[in-house]
Amino acid sequence: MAEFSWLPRSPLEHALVVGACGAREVAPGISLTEIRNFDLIQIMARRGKGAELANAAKARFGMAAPEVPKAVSASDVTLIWSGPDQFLVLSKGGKHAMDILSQAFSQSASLSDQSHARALISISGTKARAMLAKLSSLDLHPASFPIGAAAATSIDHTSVNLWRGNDRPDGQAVFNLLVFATFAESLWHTMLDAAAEYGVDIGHSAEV
Amino acid sequence: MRIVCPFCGERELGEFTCLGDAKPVRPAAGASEDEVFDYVYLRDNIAGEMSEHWYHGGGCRAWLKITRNTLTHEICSVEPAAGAGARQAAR
Amino acid sequence: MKYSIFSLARAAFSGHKNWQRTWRDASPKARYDVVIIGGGGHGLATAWFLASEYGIRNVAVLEKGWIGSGNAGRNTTIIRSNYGLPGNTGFYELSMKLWERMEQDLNYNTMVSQRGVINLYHSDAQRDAYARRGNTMRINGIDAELLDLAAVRKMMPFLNFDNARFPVQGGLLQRRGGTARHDAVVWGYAHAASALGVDIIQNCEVTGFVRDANGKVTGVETSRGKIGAGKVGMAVAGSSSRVAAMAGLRLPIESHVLQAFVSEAIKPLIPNVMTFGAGHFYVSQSDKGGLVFGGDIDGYNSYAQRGNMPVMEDVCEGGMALMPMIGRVRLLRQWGGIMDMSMDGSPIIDKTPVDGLYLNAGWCYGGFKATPGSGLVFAHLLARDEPHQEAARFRLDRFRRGAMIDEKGVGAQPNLH
Amino acid sequence: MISSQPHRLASGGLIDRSAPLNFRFDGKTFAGFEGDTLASALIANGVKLVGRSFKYHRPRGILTSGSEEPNALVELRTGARREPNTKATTAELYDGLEAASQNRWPSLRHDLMAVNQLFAPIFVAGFYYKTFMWPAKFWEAVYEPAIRRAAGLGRAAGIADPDHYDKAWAHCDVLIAGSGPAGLAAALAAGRSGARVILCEEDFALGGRLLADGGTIDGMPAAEWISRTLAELATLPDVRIMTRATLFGVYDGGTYGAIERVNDHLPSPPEHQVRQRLWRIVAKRSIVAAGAIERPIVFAGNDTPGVMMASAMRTYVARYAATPAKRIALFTNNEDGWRTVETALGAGLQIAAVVDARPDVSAAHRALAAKAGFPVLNGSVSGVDGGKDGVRKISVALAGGARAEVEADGLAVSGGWNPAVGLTSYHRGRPKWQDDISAFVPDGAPPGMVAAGAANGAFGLGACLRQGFAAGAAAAQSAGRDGNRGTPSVADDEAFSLAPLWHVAGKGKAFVDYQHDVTAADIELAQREGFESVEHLKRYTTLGMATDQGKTSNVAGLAIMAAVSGKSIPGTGTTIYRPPYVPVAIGAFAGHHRDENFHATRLTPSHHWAAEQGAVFVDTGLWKRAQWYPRAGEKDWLESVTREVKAVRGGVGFCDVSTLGKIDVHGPDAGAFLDRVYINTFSNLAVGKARYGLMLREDGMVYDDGTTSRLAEDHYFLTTTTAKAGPVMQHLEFCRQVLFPELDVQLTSVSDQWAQFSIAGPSARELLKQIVDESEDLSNEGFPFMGAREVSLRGGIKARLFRISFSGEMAFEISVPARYGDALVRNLMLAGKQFGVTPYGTEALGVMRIEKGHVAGPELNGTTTAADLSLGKMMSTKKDFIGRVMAGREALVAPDRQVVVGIKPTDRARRLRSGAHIIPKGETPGPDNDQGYVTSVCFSPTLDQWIGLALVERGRERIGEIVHAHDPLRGENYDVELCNPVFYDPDGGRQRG
Repeated sequence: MAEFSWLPRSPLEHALVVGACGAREVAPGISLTEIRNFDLIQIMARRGKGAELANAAKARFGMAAPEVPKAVSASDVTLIWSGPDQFLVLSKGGKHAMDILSQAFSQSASLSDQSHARALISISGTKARAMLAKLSSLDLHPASFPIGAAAATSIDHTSVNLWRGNDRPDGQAVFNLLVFATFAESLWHTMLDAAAEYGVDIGHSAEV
Repeated sequence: MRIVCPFCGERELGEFTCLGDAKPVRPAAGASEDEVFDYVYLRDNIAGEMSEHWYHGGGCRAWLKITRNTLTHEICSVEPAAGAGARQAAR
Repeated sequence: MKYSIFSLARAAFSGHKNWQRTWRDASPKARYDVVIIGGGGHGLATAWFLASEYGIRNVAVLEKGWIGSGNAGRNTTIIRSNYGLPGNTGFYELSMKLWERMEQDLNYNTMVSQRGVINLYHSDAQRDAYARRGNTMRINGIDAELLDLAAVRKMMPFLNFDNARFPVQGGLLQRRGGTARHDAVVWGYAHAASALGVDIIQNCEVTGFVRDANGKVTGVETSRGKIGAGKVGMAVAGSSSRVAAMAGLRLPIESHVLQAFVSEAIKPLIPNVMTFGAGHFYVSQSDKGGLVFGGDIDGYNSYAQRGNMPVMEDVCEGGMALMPMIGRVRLLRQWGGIMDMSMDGSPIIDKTPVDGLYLNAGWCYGGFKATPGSGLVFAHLLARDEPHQEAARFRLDRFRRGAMIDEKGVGAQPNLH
Repeated sequence: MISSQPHRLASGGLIDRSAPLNFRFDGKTFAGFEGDTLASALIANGVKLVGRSFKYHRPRGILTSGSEEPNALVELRTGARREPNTKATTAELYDGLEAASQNRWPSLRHDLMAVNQLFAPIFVAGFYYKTFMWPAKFWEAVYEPAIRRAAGLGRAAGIADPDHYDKAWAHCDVLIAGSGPAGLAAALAAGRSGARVILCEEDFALGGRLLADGGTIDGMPAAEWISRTLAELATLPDVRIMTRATLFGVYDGGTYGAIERVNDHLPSPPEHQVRQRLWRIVAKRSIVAAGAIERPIVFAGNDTPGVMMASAMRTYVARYAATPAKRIALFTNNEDGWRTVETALGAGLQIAAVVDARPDVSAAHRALAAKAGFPVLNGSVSGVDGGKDGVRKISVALAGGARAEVEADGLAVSGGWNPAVGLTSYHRGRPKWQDDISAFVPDGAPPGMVAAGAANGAFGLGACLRQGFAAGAAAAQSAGRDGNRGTPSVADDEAFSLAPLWHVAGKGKAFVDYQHDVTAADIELAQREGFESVEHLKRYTTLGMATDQGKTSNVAGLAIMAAVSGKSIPGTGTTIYRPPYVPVAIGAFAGHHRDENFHATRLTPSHHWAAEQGAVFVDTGLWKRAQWYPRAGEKDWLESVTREVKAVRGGVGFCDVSTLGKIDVHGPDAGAFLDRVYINTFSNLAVGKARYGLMLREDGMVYDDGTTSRLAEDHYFLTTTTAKAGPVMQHLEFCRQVLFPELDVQLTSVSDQWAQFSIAGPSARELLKQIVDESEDLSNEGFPFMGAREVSLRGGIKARLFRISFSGEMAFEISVPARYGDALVRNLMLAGKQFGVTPYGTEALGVMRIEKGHVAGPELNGTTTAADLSLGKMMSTKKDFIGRVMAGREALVAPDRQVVVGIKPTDRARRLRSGAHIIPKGETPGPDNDQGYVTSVCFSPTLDQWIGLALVERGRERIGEIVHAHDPLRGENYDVELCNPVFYDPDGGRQRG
C-alpha cells in the first residue's frame, strides 16, 4: 500500500516568489502577503431566520455578525459581511471549521465551506491605495473605507471580498483580499503589474 | 452609470448585469401558451422611466429592481428583489 | 443632372454654381398611395424600390429630423451576407447582390467596397460553428472560405499571433463582403427616389395614426399636418416600439445602444473588415483613413444615443488584444445608435394586425447591410400585400409559433443577441 | 548648441534656458529648451512650414498653441513608438525628440501630392459621390486604393506598441477641468471648504491663459498669484492636481474619463512605468473651467503659413519667448486681439498694421498705434500673399471700399472666442447662442456639472475668478463640505467688444476647416445641393470631422451656412458634440488588458502538475485545461488521444473536471426549487444519490445540463457545464430571489472549493480502493451506479465520491478540497501505477462522450429542444418548470425538426469534420434539401474509425439511411450512414457493472 502525502498546496504557491519585485531604486511602496491555510465558512440565513442567525452568531463568536458591509474581529475569528443576511467566518486551526459551525447554526442558516475556494492576500504600504486604484473601482479614501469596512466587489471582472483590517504598527492601512482560488494566480500577476512601479515586498504567512 | 445597491452602497456599472423589463410577471403554473408568450416575448420598451431587473453579480449577488429612465439613464429607485436576503422574506 | 466625371468637369467651369438639390425639398401633399415613416436608408430604399420596381410613385417618406439621422448615419458601414440560418442567409445575399449594382442603379457613388470580411476563430468549437455557417453560405450560392492559421497570417501579418491570450486559429472569409459609405447610401436613395417623384419630407414627425371606423390605418398625423395614405409602412428601427405603440401594438423588441468609434485618419493599415472571435471588437478602415470599429451593445434598454465607458474600454481591449499595433492610434469620436433588438436577433418585415400598417423592424446589428434588400422586400410587401420570397420567414408571428431565427442561440433576451 | 534659435527672444518666457534640448524635425537637428513644446521650439528656430493638408496637400504652418491645432500634425518618435497625427502644439519637447512631417511625398517642401491642388476645381465637397462609378469593377481595383493612399494623415507604426498603459479609478467631491483663473479659484474655494478635489489640466504647466496673458490678481502679478495659489492648494490634503491630464468625457452617474500622459514628455517610459494612464473619475460635482478657443476668420489665403491665431501668437512670444514673426499684422474683430499687439510691442517686435473690422477702435488703442507707429485700418483682410515660406503681404478691404496692402511676415487673427462647450454637451445637450460674445455657451449640462469662466462665456479675468470661486464653493457645499472658504480673489474685467465677422468674401480659397480643406465655397455648394442641416453639412463636406474635432472650424462653418441659407446662427444649430474632447490612444483604453492579460486566466487545481507532465493546454472560456498529455515518440495529437482513450477503456484513467460549475443548494425547499428549474424531478431523489438534470430557458430551448446529487435532506450539490457555470448561477439566483422568493433555499458557488476528477475505466474501482479508507464499501451494492456520498481517504482527508460516468465506463468523480487537488493527482499516479493509470485530457474526454452519444456544447447550442437531443421524455408532465409552456409551441414540436443522430462514414477510412451539412443522397445540394449538419466528430479508437453526431431533419426515423456529408468549404463530399448516436455499450452495462 502506497504512502500518501496530503500536502495542501496554495493556489499561489507557483506564482508567489518571496522577496523584492518591481522598482528597486525606491523603498518598497507595496507589501503583499499571502495568508495560507485558513478556514473560511460562508453562512447564509435561512428564510425568515435573520434574527435567529444573529443570536446564534452572537452566542458562538461573542460578537454580533455584521449586517452591513463591515468586518469585525475577535481574537480568533473575523466575520466578514458578504451579502444580505450572509457573512464569512475566517479563522485558523479548525476552531471555527465547518463541522463545528454546522452544529451551531443548524437551525438558522445554510453553511458552505469556502476554505479552499479562496486565496487570501494582505496588501499594505505607502502606495497601497495608489495600486488598488488601478484594480478596484471602490473609493478607498480613509473617510470612505475606514478600518473595518468591507465590500463584496470585483477586480478584473473577478469577484472578491475586500476589507480593511487594523493598521500596521507604522500606521499604514492594511487591505485584505479574498479571491477565488482558480483566479488567484492570474490576479496575482495583475497585482504585481499594478504594483511594480512602486516596488513590492512579497511574502507569505500562516497567520490570519 | 453608478447604481446604489441597497446592500453594498454605490457601485460601478461593471459590477451589475441587466436582465431587462421587470414589469412582466411570470404566469402561474397552468397559464396558457398565449399568456406565457406575452411574458416571454412582448415588451413595452418604454422611452422614459422603466422598471428593470439587475443582478449585482460582481458584488453581493442580490437581484435588484431598478427604476431607470431610458432617455437619460437616470436611476430613480433601487430596491432588492423579494427574495434577496432572508429578512425580506421574514416579513 | 446625371452625375459623372464629365458633369463634374463641366460644373467646375461654372464654379459649381449649377448643381441642383440632391433631392427635392418636398412639402406634404394631402394624400399618398404609400406613406413611409422613417427617412433612413431602409425607408428611402423602400420608396425607391416602390417607384422603380413596382411602379408606385405617389409615395412620401416622412422624416422626423434630417434624412439619415438615425442608424443609417451611425453604423460601422459593414456589408456582408455571411449568415447561417434559413431566412437570414437568402435575404442578406439578396441584399448583397443589390449592393453590387447600387451605384449604377442610383447614379450615386456609395463607395461599395468589396474588400472582404473575415470572422476570426480562436478555438475548434468556433471553427466548427463557422464551418457550419460557411457551408450554409456555399449551399446558398454565397462565397465563403475557411482560412487556416497560415492563410490568416499571410493576409493579416499584423495580428497578435505570438503572445495572445486567445490565439487566432483561422477565419471565415467572405471576399464579397466589405463596406459602403453610409451617408451616401441615404443620399443616393433620396436622390434617385426623388427623381422618380417620391416626396422626401424632412422635419416631419409622425404623432399618430389616422384610423377609419374599421380600425384601418388611412393616414398619419404629423407635425406638419394630417397626411392621408393608402398604406403606411414603418421603417423606424430604434423607435419601432414607440411608433407601433401609437397604433396600440406591442412588439417583441427592445431598444438598446450600440456604440461605434472612429480613430484619427491614418495611412492605409487594415485592408479588410475583421471581427475578433475572442472579444467584442470588429474593425475596418474608412477610405478617409479612420479606423471604424465597434463591439457589443451597452446591455440595457436605452434611447439615449450615447454610450458608456465600460463598453468603450471593452472594445478597445479587444482591439489591442487582436492587434497591439493600434495602441498609439488615437480614438477620435465615440457615438451611439439605438438598435431595435428583437427577441431572436433577426428582423421583422410583415403586415401588422392593424389593417393598412406594415412593419419593417427588429434589425439588431444587421440594419445597414440589409438596406437595399430591406427596401426591396418591404416595397414588395407594400405593393403586393404578400411577403417577398426572401423575407418569408421574417414574420411577426414566428415567435408565437416558435419559429425563431436565432443565430446566436441565446433565446428571448435581446441584450445577448 | 546646434543652432542659435534665431527666433528666440533674449529673455523672458517660462522656458528653462539652463536646460537646453536637442531635437530633430524631418531629419534636421534643432535646439530648444525645457518648457518648450515642439511647436514653440520650431518657431524659435524659424520653421514655418510644418505640415500638409488632407486633400489639397497645401503647405501649412502652426495655427494655434493648444489641442485645437488643425495643421501642425507630425509623426512623433520612430519605429514601434511612432505616433501619427501628434499635435506639435501640445507635444512637450524632450532631449532627442524626433518628429517628421506627414502626408507628403517625397518631402514637406516638395510634396508631389500637391498636384491635387490643380484638380481643386473638381475636388470640391462631395465630388466623389458623383464619379468613380464606371466601370463598376474599378472601385476596388483602381479608384479606392488611390484614394486611400492619398487620404489618411500620418502613418501608424504598424507593429505592436511596446509601451504599457494602465487604468485607474479616482473619487472626489469636486472635479475641475482646467487650471486657468476660474479653475484655480474653484479649486481654492472647494479645497478650503474641505472637499475632496481633483483638478485636471491638460498642459504641463498650471495657469491656463494666465501663463501667456498675465494680468493682475489681488494686486499681484498673475504668475505670483498662481504660485501662491498652488502653494496653498498643496497644503490641502484632499486636493489633487493632475497635470498632463485631459478630461475627455462625461458618462452616466458622475463618471468622467481623463487621460494622463504620464511619460509622454520623456523619450520612453522608465522601467515599470506606463506611458499613459486612463482615469475613471467618480465625482459628486464637476466644474468645467476649460476656457475658450479663439476662432479664425475665413478669408482667402488664411491657411498660409505665418497666419496664426492672435492668442497663439502672443502665447509663443510671452510664454515661450519665441517669435513667429518679426513684423506682425493683426486682423481682429474684437478687443481681445489687441492684446497680441501689446505683447508683441513689449517683446520689441514690430506691428505692421492692425486691421480691425470694428468701426470704433478705442482711443487708447489709437494712441498706442500712434505711439508705436502702425496704422489702424478699419476693414478686413481679403487676401494673403505668401507661400510655404510664410506671409509676405496682406491685402485689406477697407470699410469704405478702398483696398490697402500691408507688408508683414506674420498675420495674427482673432475672430472672437468660442467657449469650450464639449464637456457640457456630451449628453446630447445643445449649447445656446449668446449675442454679446457671438458664441455658443453651455445651456445646462449633465447632472452635477457646471461651467465657469471663459468656458461659460465669461471672458473677463475678474469674472473668471468670481465664477470659478462661486462654482467651487457651491459644488463643495452640495457635496456636504462647509469649511471656511475665505474670500475670492479679485481682478479687473477687461473690456470685451466684438463685431461678428465670419467670412471675408474674396478671390482664392478661404478655409473653414484647415485640416480637411473645407472652404467657404464648399459650404455654399453643400447648401445649394440641399445639405443644409448642419449634420448633413458636416457629413457632406467633412467639416469638423478632422483630428481637431472642428474646434477652430465648426462655428464659422455653420455661421457661413446660416448666412447662405438666410437663417440665424442659433436657428441653424450645432452638430452633436461627441467625446472624447481630445483624441485618446486606443492603448490607454485597453490599459493592462492586452496580450496574455487580455482576460483573466483560471487554473485548475492540477494545472501545475499537468504542466510538469508536459500537457498541452486548451483555452475553455477563461480556463486553461489539459487537452492531452503527449508522450515521447507520439507523432501527433491523435496518437496521444487514442492512447489515452484506450487506456481508459482498457484500464483506468483520470481527468481534471474541476472546471464544472458547482453549486451548493441548501434549505428545506431545495428539492422543490430544483423541480422548478429542471425539467425532471429532484425532490424525490434519495439522499446519497445523483441524477442527470436538464434545464430549459423560459423560451423552451435547452439551457444546460449536469449531474445533481442529494447529499442531505436539505442539501443538494448541483453541477453545470464549464461554459455555463456563471450564467446558470445567475439564472438560479434569479429564480430564487425574483421568481420563487417564497421558497426557503440558499445557493452558494463552490466551484473553487472542490478539486474534482473523473476516474474512469474497468479498473476505476480498484484504483479508488487504494485511495479511500479501507472502511469504505465501493462494491456495486455498497456504492451503486449514481451513488453519491462523502468518503474518507487514506490519510484522513474527506472527499465526496459520485458514481457517475461521462465515458460510458465504470467511473467515479471524486472531489477533494481544492488545496488537496495537487496531492490527489500525485497520489492517484502513485496508487495507479500498478493499473497503468493514465491522465487524460479534454480531447479524450470528448472522444468518449461522442462514442457514448452524450450531447455537449455543440449540440446544446441554444436552438435545440430536449426532444431534439432525445431527452424529451425527461420532461415531467406533473409539474411546472422553467420553459415548459413555450417548449410546446408548434414549431418546437414539429415532426420535421433536426434531431441528434449518430453518423459514420460508409468508407471506414474517411475522416469526418464538424460543420459539414447533411444532404439526401443523390441530390444536388441547395437551400431546400439542406437537412442538417455535423455537430461533433472524433476518431473512435474503440471502433477504429471516425464517428460523429449530427442534427438531422427527422433523423431518428432515418437510422440506417445513407446520406451525403457535404462540405464545400473544405472541398469534401462523402457518404455517411445515419445511426444510433450511442456507439459504445448501448445498454450501459459497463458503467453500471
